[in-house]
Order: sequence, then C-alpha cells, then structure tokens
Amino acid sequence: MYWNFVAVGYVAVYGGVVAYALWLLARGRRLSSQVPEERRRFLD
Amino acid sequence: MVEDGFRKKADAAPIVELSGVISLIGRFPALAGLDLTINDGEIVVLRGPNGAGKTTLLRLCAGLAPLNDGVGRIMDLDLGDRVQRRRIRRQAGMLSQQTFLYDELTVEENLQFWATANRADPEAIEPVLDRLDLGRRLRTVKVSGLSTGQRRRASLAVMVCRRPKLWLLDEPHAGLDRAGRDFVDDLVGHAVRFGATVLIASHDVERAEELATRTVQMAGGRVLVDTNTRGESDRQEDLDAS
Amino acid sequence: MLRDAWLMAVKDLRIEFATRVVTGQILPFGALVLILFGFSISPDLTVVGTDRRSMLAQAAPGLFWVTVLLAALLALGRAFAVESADGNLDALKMAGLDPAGIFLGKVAAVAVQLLLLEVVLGLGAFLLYATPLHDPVMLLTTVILATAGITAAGTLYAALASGLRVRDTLVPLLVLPVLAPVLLAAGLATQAAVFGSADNGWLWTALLGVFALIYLAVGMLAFGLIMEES
Amino acid sequence: MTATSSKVTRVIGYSALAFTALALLFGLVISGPEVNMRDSVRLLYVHVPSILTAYLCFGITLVGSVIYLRNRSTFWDLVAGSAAEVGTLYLAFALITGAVWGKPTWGTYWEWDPRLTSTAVMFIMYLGYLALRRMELPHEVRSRRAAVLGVVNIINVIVVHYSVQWWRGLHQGRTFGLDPQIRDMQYFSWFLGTVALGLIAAWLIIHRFRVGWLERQLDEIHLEEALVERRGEGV
Repeated sequence: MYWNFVAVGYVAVYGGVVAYALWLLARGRRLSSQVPEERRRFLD
Repeated sequence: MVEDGFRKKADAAPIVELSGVISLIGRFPALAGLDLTINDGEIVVLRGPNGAGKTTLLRLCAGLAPLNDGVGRIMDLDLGDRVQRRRIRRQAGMLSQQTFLYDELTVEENLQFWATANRADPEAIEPVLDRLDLGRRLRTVKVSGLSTGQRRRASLAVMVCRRPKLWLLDEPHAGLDRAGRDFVDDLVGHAVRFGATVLIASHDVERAEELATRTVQMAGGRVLVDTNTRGESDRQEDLDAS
Repeated sequence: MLRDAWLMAVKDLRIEFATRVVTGQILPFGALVLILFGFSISPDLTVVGTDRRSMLAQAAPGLFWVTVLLAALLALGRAFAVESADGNLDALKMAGLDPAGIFLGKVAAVAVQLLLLEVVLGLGAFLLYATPLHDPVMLLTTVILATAGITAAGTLYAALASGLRVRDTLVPLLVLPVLAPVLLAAGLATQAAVFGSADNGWLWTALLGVFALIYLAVGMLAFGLIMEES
Repeated sequence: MTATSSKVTRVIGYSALAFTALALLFGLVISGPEVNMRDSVRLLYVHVPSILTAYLCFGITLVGSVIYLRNRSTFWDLVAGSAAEVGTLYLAFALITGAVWGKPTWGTYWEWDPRLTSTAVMFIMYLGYLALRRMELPHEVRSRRAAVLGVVNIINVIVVHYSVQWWRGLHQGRTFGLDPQIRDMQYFSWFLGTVALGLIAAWLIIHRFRVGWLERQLDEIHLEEALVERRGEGV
C-alpha cells in the first residue's frame, strides 16, 4: 500500500522534472535556430 | 533683466533636443531614430500622414512615451532619467485626443480637481471658463454630456491653467468651431509671448502654418523635411523686438 | 502627500456619488451573494455543542468576509477603471501628484465605500443568518482594520495589473492569496465578537492592524515604481 | 549538443543524473522503512528537498528583483523570472508529494496543517507572479512590475506563514509530530535527494534563463526589422 503512494510521488517529481527539461530543451533549440550565432552569447 | 538672463540660458540649451530617438508602442517603433531640435519660443508645426509618429513625438516630449534608445533632453532635462523625467512632465502641457477628464464629473468639478492637482491658481479658472464659453450653462454639466468640441475646450482650459513651459498640441483645431480655433491661435501667440514653446501636430495645414515659425514634415517615425517658414533672420528680429 | 491623497479621495468619492456604482450595483451583488450562501448551506442544520446554533449562523463570519472580499474586488476594479478611461493616469503623472498620495487617496476612497458596504452587508448577515452579537466594539475594530488591510493590499495589486486587458481576471488571482490572512483573522475576530467564543479576538484584530500597516507602507513605497511608466 | 547547453550545464546535468541515480538507489532500495511511517518515509526524500529548493529559488527571485530595481538589467530580470518558474514547479512537487505522503500517514490527502496551508497559498502567489510575467507589456514595464511583485511576494509569504501558524496554534490543531526515527541511512538518502534535486534545479534555471535570453534576442531582431521597415515608410 505504501509503495503505491511512493511511486506516485516519485513519478510526479522526476517525471515532472523530465517533462519540464525536455520542454525547455525543445524551446531552446527552436529559438536558437532563429537567432544568429553571435547573439547567442548568454552573458553580456 | 531677468528676462534677458532667461533668454541667454535658453539659447544655450534648446527646449527640445532629440537625437536618434527610438520610442516603442508595444513592440512597434513609433519613433525610429528621430532627430529634432527646437529652440525656446519657437512654434513648430508637425506634419505628416497618419501613423507618422506625430502623437508619439508629442507624448515623448511630455515624458509619457518611453525613450527606448537615443538621447532626449527636454527643457535641459534628461528624458532617460527617472527623476528629471518627472520634472519634464510637470512643465509640459498636453492637449490630445484623450481629454484627461472624468466623464462622471461636471466641467467645474473637473477643472477644480485638475487645477488643484496641478497646483494652479483656482482664481485662474474663471476667466478661462468664460473665454472658452464654458462659463454659464455648461459648467454644471457632466463631461459625458459634452460634445467633442466642448470636451476639448474643457481640456484646453485645464492646460491653460497649468501654465506649462512647453505646449504640446495634438490636432488642437480638430472638432472646434471657428471661434474655438481662433481662441487656440490666440492662446498660442499669447503663450509664446510669455516664454513658452509650442509644438503642434495638425492636419489643418493652413491655419497651423499661419502660426508656425517652422514646419517639420514627419514620416516613418522620423523627420523628413525641416523648414523655417519665416526664416532665421525674421525670427531673430522677433526676439530682438521683444 | 496627504494633500494629494485627500484630493484623490474626494474626487473618487464624488465620482461614486455621481454614478452610484457601489451602492447601486456592488451592494446588491453582495446581498445576492449572502442570499446564495443561505441557499447553499441549509439553515436547518444545527451544530451540536453548548449553543444550539444553525450551521449558517456558525459559518456567518466567514461567509460575510468572503462576500466582502468579492465586493472589494469589484470596487477596486471600478476605482482603476475610472482612471484609465480617458488617459487620466497620464494626466495625474503630468500633474506631478505624489504616487504615495495617489495610493493613499485610492485606498481611502475604496475604504470608505467598502465600509459602507460592510455595514449594510453586516446587517444583512445579522438578519439573514440570525447571528448573535456579543462584543460590538471588537466587531467595529475588526471591520475597520480589516477594511484598511483589504484596500491597501488590493490597491497595490490592482495597480500592478492596471493597463492590462486581462486586469479583471488577473487582479483576483494576485490579490486573493495575499488577503488570505485577512480573511482568516477577520473571520476569527468576527467569530469571537459575535459569539463571544474563547478565541482571542483582540489578538486577531491586532494581526489585522499589523497587516494593514505593512501593506500601507509597501504600497506607498512601491506605487511610484509601478506608476513610473504606462 | 542542444542550443541552450554549455560546458557548465553539461557538467551540472551529468552530475545531476548521477546523483539522481544514487538518490533513487538509496531512497528506494538501500534504505529501509521507518518505524511509524513505514515505506512512505521515502516520499520525504523528495518532498523535503523540493520545498527547500523552492524556497532557495524564491530567495533568488527576491535577490534578482531587488538588484533589477537597482540597476534595471535584463540579466537580473531573467534570473528572477527563471528562478520563480523553477521554484513554482518545485512547490507543485512538494504539494503533490505532501498529499500522497499525507494519505497513508494521516489518512487524508489534505490536512489544514499550517505548513501545508501556507505552502498552498504561496504556490498560488507565485502562479500569479508568473501570470504577470506573461503579460503583453513593454519589457521595462513588465520587468519592473514583476520585480515589485517578486519583492512583495516574499513579504506575503512571511505574513501568510505566521498568521496561519498562529491560526492552528490557537486552535490547538491535531498534532502531527510523529517524532520520526530518522536513521543514518535515511538521513543519507534525504541528503542525496537534496543534492540531486538541487543540481537539477540549477540546470533548469540556467536553461530557463537561456530560453528567456533567446526570446529577448529574437525580440530584438524583430525590433530591428521593424525599425528598418518603419524607416522605409517615409521614403
């Protein structure tokens, strides 16, 4: 019984992290294809 | 004496000094690298098609539109500086499509509120009201019940009470009858005699150019043509005479 | 600053007097909410305890303050709609009014309107929900301090969302969580005031006072930053 | 590699992966159940780190907001925004894991426990902050308002925290002090979870910052195009 709850919790956290990270990477990839190289220096 | 000193100082620093000014409305560059210098006591008419950036230029000079790039000095104050911009706002007067009036209040209540807010002399309201034909019947009418022309006159009354140093008039003749237009012209002349500088955006070319000492043609958020209607020498004589 | 606040408050109240939006629209809305609460919580249910009190009477303090919060949101929306109608915010900036003064003026005007609402809605709750009244002084203190807190925080947040097309939906999202402590404290203090229950009503009113002071101070400091541009 | 990664993020990313593997191994396999909570103690190895990291993120948002109000730099605005987004995500994790921990432990998913209540309110506050950041406003206006909210939110959090605590305190709410018997291995699992989730948060914040940065750059490019087009109008 306890393990079901544990599973839900872990899946929510690590699944959430992975989903968010993938979304970020995809978005970054799409955006950077539209931004020229010299503007991709992230710190000014 | 004082007058002389004032003139000298003003000669050293123009009233409006813009170079490479970019001003955005949302993400639209309403002003796209505009250069313009206006000296003390000038009456400048802005011309140009709709969307040329005339209104934004006026708002910029009032310290309302953002200065996103370039250098802007108004009355020798820096538009890019928060504190100085506040002082610019205090000294500029604007007449625009927005009349800055509370629909729900009467003409009189509006004038009293704005006069007090602007720290103007409440006594100054009466003559202006009379002069603008807002005196008797209209003063107790709610602003929402006014016609466009009457609204503009009320707005003008507020501005006159402020006694601004820089007058920014956006289509001041629009929606006014002949008497109203004459009154505007009188006011402009009067204001300049008392040391104000006037910037007018107008479609009423004939009327505006009669007033103007200079015409600036705008397009695409920049100045296209800049001409002295009277010529520099005339202008100098005017100054000397006054 | 106080002069500007007075000027703004008087102007806002004049506008309200001329249009009667608060008394004519928001007040009936609040009354309606009170009645709807009555429908949703059956007045017949009684709470088992020393006092036999209906569930509705028991819940009355909380329901009353939720109603007040909803009405306050509308009043705040109205207070800012007035300024954005004809570019008047620009004119206020050009007049060089002290932002802190504008903030205080708005707070004062909304607070006066809200107090009026609360008196009427309070009477309504008293009659509709058949609540007793144990300590009127504590109730009055609660109402005044809670109103100050609600309007101070509310005005600050309404300003943050001003000029946005989604203002009407964003303001509740921003301001209601912030007002959660007010709802809590006001509800409990009111409970103590009407039922004379053992809860420390005065402590809760003190919390309301602290809340009001914090948000008045924050609002006065932050309003200039928010109003700086557009 | 992907466009928003760099040497630094790759190092952070791989160590996060390694620590996550360790945290899962220790948290789910090696460490044993606790006396009272049984196996649900394992949820605490993600729940508590989530909260701690979320608080840290909101701290960064506060710092970023304050610095932004001082120097008005895009950099700090984006730092504040990125940290708030990641922090809110972590707060959601904390609420979810808290609920599924509460069910076997307390018998309910939700208790009107002070910490739980104030966390929920805080979560909604930061959703509001993120909503404000998404508004269509000129950059400088939006950034300034967001910065004000970033600072004020912290004050809210403190006020809400104490008032709720006081509320339950005065009401002598049920006590949930289970007096957990945390042993070395459990403590170590918790530590590993904290490091893993902390590193992941760092990676996420940096990437979120870079996405935000790219959005700004793209916006600048659009603006330059718009300027050229605008200047062409007059000729």
